[in-house]
Amino acid sequence: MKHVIIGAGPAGLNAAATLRQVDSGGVVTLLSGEATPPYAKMVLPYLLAGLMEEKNLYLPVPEGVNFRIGSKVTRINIKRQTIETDKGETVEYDKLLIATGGVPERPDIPGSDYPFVLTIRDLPDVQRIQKLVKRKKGHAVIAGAGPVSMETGDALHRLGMKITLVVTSNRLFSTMLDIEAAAVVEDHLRRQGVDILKGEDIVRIGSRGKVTLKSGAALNSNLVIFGKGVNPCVAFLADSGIAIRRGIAVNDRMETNISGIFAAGDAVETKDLIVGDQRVNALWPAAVEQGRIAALNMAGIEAYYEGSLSRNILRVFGLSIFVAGQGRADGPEVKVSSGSGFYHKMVLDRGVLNGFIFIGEVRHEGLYRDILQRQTDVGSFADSLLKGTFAYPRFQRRAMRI
Amino acid sequence: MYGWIGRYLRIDLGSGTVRKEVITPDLARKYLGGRGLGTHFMMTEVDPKVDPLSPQNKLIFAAGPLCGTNAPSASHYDVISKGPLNGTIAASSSGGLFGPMLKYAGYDMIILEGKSAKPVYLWICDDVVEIRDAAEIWGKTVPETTEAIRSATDEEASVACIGPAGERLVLFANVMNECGRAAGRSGVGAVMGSKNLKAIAVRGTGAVRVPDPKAFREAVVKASAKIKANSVGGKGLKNYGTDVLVNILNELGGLPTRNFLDGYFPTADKVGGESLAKQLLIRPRGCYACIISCGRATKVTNPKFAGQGEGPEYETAWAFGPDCGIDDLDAVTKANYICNDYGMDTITMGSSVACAMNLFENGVITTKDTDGIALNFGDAEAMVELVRKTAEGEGFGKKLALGSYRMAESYGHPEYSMTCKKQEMPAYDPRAIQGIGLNFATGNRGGCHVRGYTISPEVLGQPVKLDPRVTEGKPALDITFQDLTAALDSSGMCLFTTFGLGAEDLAELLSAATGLNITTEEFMKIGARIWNLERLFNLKAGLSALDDKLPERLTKEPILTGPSKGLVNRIDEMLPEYYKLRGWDSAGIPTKNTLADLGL
Amino acid sequence: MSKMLMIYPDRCTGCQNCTLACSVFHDGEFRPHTSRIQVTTWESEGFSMPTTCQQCEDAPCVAVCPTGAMHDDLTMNRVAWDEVKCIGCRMCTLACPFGAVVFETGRRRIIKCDLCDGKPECVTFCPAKALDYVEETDSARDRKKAVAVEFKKTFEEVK
Amino acid sequence: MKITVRAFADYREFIGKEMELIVPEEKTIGELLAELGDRYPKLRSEMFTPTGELKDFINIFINGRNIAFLKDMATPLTDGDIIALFPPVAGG
Repeated sequence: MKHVIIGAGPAGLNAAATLRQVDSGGVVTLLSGEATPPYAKMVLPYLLAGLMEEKNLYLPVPEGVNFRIGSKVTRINIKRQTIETDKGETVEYDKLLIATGGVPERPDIPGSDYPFVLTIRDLPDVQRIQKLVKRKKGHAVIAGAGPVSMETGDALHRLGMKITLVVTSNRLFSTMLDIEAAAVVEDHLRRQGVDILKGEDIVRIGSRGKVTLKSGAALNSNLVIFGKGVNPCVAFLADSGIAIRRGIAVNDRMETNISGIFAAGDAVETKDLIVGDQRVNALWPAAVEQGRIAALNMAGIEAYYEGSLSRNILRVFGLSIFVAGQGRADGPEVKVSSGSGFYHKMVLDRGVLNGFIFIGEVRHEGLYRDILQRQTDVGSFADSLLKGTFAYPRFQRRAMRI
Repeated sequence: MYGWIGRYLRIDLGSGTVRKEVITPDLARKYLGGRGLGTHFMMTEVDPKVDPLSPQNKLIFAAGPLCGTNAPSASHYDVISKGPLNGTIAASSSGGLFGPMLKYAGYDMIILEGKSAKPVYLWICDDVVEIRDAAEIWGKTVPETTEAIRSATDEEASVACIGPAGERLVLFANVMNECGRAAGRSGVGAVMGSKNLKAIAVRGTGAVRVPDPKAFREAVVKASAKIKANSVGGKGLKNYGTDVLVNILNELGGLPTRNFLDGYFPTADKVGGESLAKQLLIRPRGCYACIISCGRATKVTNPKFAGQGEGPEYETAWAFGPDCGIDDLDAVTKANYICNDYGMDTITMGSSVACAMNLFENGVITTKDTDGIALNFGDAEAMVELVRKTAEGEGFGKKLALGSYRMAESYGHPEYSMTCKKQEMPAYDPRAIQGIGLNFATGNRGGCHVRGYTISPEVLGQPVKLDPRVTEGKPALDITFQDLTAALDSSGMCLFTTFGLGAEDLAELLSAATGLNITTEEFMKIGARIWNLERLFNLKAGLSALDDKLPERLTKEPILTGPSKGLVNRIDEMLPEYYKLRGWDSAGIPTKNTLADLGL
Repeated sequence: MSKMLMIYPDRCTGCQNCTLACSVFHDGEFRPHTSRIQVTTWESEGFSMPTTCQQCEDAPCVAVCPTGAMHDDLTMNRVAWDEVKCIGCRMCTLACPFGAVVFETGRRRIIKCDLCDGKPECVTFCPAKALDYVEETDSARDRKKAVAVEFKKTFEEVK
Repeated sequence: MKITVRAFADYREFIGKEMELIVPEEKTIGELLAELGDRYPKLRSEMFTPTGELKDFINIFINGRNIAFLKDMATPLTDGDIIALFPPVAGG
């Protein structure tokens, strides 16, 4: 059996490893469009911040996998069951996994192609920023306030840059936080000296770094980062016959509409466990699990993906943010506990968690995630949960309903 | 500082102000912590003549330098105040999580002053100290309070609280922590109640540090091995609890029976540790850092006395059992549960019931006084009912809430009260065991066994066997035990470790924890300093040598039956020598030289 | 043969000597808050439950680690954590349903049982033999499963 | 003569709670314990060292008196004596 995997991110790597475990007779080919050994994109802001060394960045390719770097796939021929790369290679497959991930959005505005205007997409981006920062610290303007841009902002702040955040919505982390939670974060950031401009957008960037905003206001910058979301990397699939909605559409076995072709990771849309709709939950742990499920099915072992839980855990400017599910919602039932530097909110429906937001220190995050994912009735101990330190033995006892 | 945190909280409940103050290294070394340090602050800040239940009295919670480390069974803290039961300096020790938690939160001690206008509780979480409204939990039992506060603060918090008994100023109310651990004697819970303070909840995420963790580990391993090699660390206490003592005291003829009318109880075995282990024990429990596990998780299924909880330990089993002429273990355990839930001292409670039974049988009181209940020795149901009435503040229970001395005195017969300095003596008959009698009489908080546990050599043969019937040498023995215990209480260790450890071992542990070179001599001198300081407090409070005595029953009425039949206590043979060895004059007042030598 | 940490909650007296020994061994100070083993106590039932990392096979914390800092250490039958490779992203804490992997924000590190490199201090200092470090046999694994049953029984018997 | 032997704590597991023995006159407590040890080897090993010395912290009472204050193992028994055997116990 010839297994081909496009993309050496978490989904692709984990699929390759799984295939080596369960189909030792098969041939596994892993193609990466990048020029380096595999690494985890999510660590790039940490690399930038100096919290890890580049030599520790790279991930091992599973033993026995045929790994090709710098092989960007340009086309899939589903009739012949082959793929073609930009190097002119043609690779045959019996089973194919598309795990090409996402690409950050870069708006098409005047000046967005200057060398000091960047997105955080891959290692070269970070290396470019590192060079810029080395020469001059100065001022970084960051457009968008999602997790990656905030972590990048944190990293640049650690490196000594002045940070201004420009967000189009009325709050930071608009996809994760409600107004109250965002206010706690904003308050914290302001006290760290971060400027936050809400309801704003960058409309033009000058060659010497002048950033003009929608309101007409202007800022001088040494570095501009766009972090306005990530789009599935699926352009090369046009005309392939593979169905794409927001992302690649897959069934619960991670198979696309074309038999034998699977997809996993940030490029696919899957069922959201809480809302129930199909969406792209571009999350590292989800990609890992999807890659595994896809690989099992590629090897002929039936496995099903229940869906993904939107969740995020990050620490920006020294503040921990932990969200999952529909934490932004204001009903049906909401429990909030807040105070100086912390904000705990849980959204419940008839005793079952729909989501939560925890800002500040929490413990046992995995237990919280698990309780939400399993849709356990927490009605009798919701107040204890709200403290953010509920421990497994106490949960185990409560879950017995005794 | 190592061992110590070096910081304490001073909280004025009247104004609601919280201050964080520093403990100087000199003061820490002089009094260690716990009982010693607390007594120092009582002596310097409080008029010993103060009404114990007035806002001018202070209430101090203090842990020792070993508290929070893994020195074996080092979890004790003391509650120090002027005790309302008898007006002496009170220092009640308790194990469990509270002391260590206080230190992890960053404090060696809390000094509580004044009186809150309304019921409150304290929530201490590291640097955050809040005085919170307790209107919702006022009136709740100890387990209810503990759960409610944990639910409002942190599931892992340690809660030291009073039950309804403390709120009602029962003069022997406890401070309870972790539901089943008690700072039990002298009524420190009533002082807490008088301040409108329902509870102190603590959660700490900080650390207790020692100078050399590897060296400290060695000292701990060595001390633990000594304890384990000794009787206390063997199977006895873990399997049977302290209640294992019922039979040994009874076989000796030193088990006070029916309010000390006798010293032998033929059916004692029914309430002994062996029966407890067989009938009610679920599993042994240990305080924080404990390697002994004398705690008892028990359950009574007998519907008449059903319940589940902690205990009974030996003195409790004795007080509700033989002292009341009762051999029903279920009833004894039930009475213990009520005391735990409402926060009352089991020794004083049981002894007060015994005293009431004695008064009733001798016709001093009648059913008119007792709400219609016939109080005969041996009546288990009546005993449990009186405990309940005291806990609930009902009828005759209000009399019992004063303790046996004031109750008996109110009927014109204080001599029925088996107390020293108005505090009830525990479960060892001084007629059969001479040394413990001297200890009861000279105890700085009145009748008490944990101020100098001479039972160890006199009955248990540890570290050496000493004849309990002999008075010779006992004054010196008492002084050694009293001083050792004072220093031990102040260091944060459990008294039971002394079955395996001597002063030299304790001094070694203290030195390893603090980085100071505390010699055995210094350790014992600290104990003597604390003992004399307590004595000074009591003298200034108005007590005198006249209070260093035993009830007449023990010196004049011999034990009636059993192996010690015919014996009385001969305290007169011991007391003058005790004063002399203490460096006190014949009026029991420490001489100038003595005080100067101790740095007082 | 490799060894495993066994927990017998029924023997546990709730004394927390394990948490003390753990914290001082790893951090050089008595800070039970950062102990790798935690003990939960229910006083009214007189029951205590030590919990720590189960050293899972196919551990979710290992699967999600983006740097390989959390990894299988087959020589010691444990899930090991490499401080040098860790970036503090907390994917592992979010993956563990037992909450046995804790991120300490102050020191940016993961707190997780490492079996003290083969000589667990918690076992050494447990006075009740509620913790044991034993050869991993089928019967040992079965006993480990029986713990959950025991736990359930304890609370069902109450009231 | 009739001698009653009572056992406490762990010792009950070895010899039961109480037994009555009929023994010849002129017997010491040491001799009696040696005979008991023959019958109950577990009791012997708990009470005595291999060389026959009484282990530390064990208390033997005859009619409420610790034999340490009588004539130790040489203490003679008399008719009706009650012997109580306590393993090392402590507490309070």
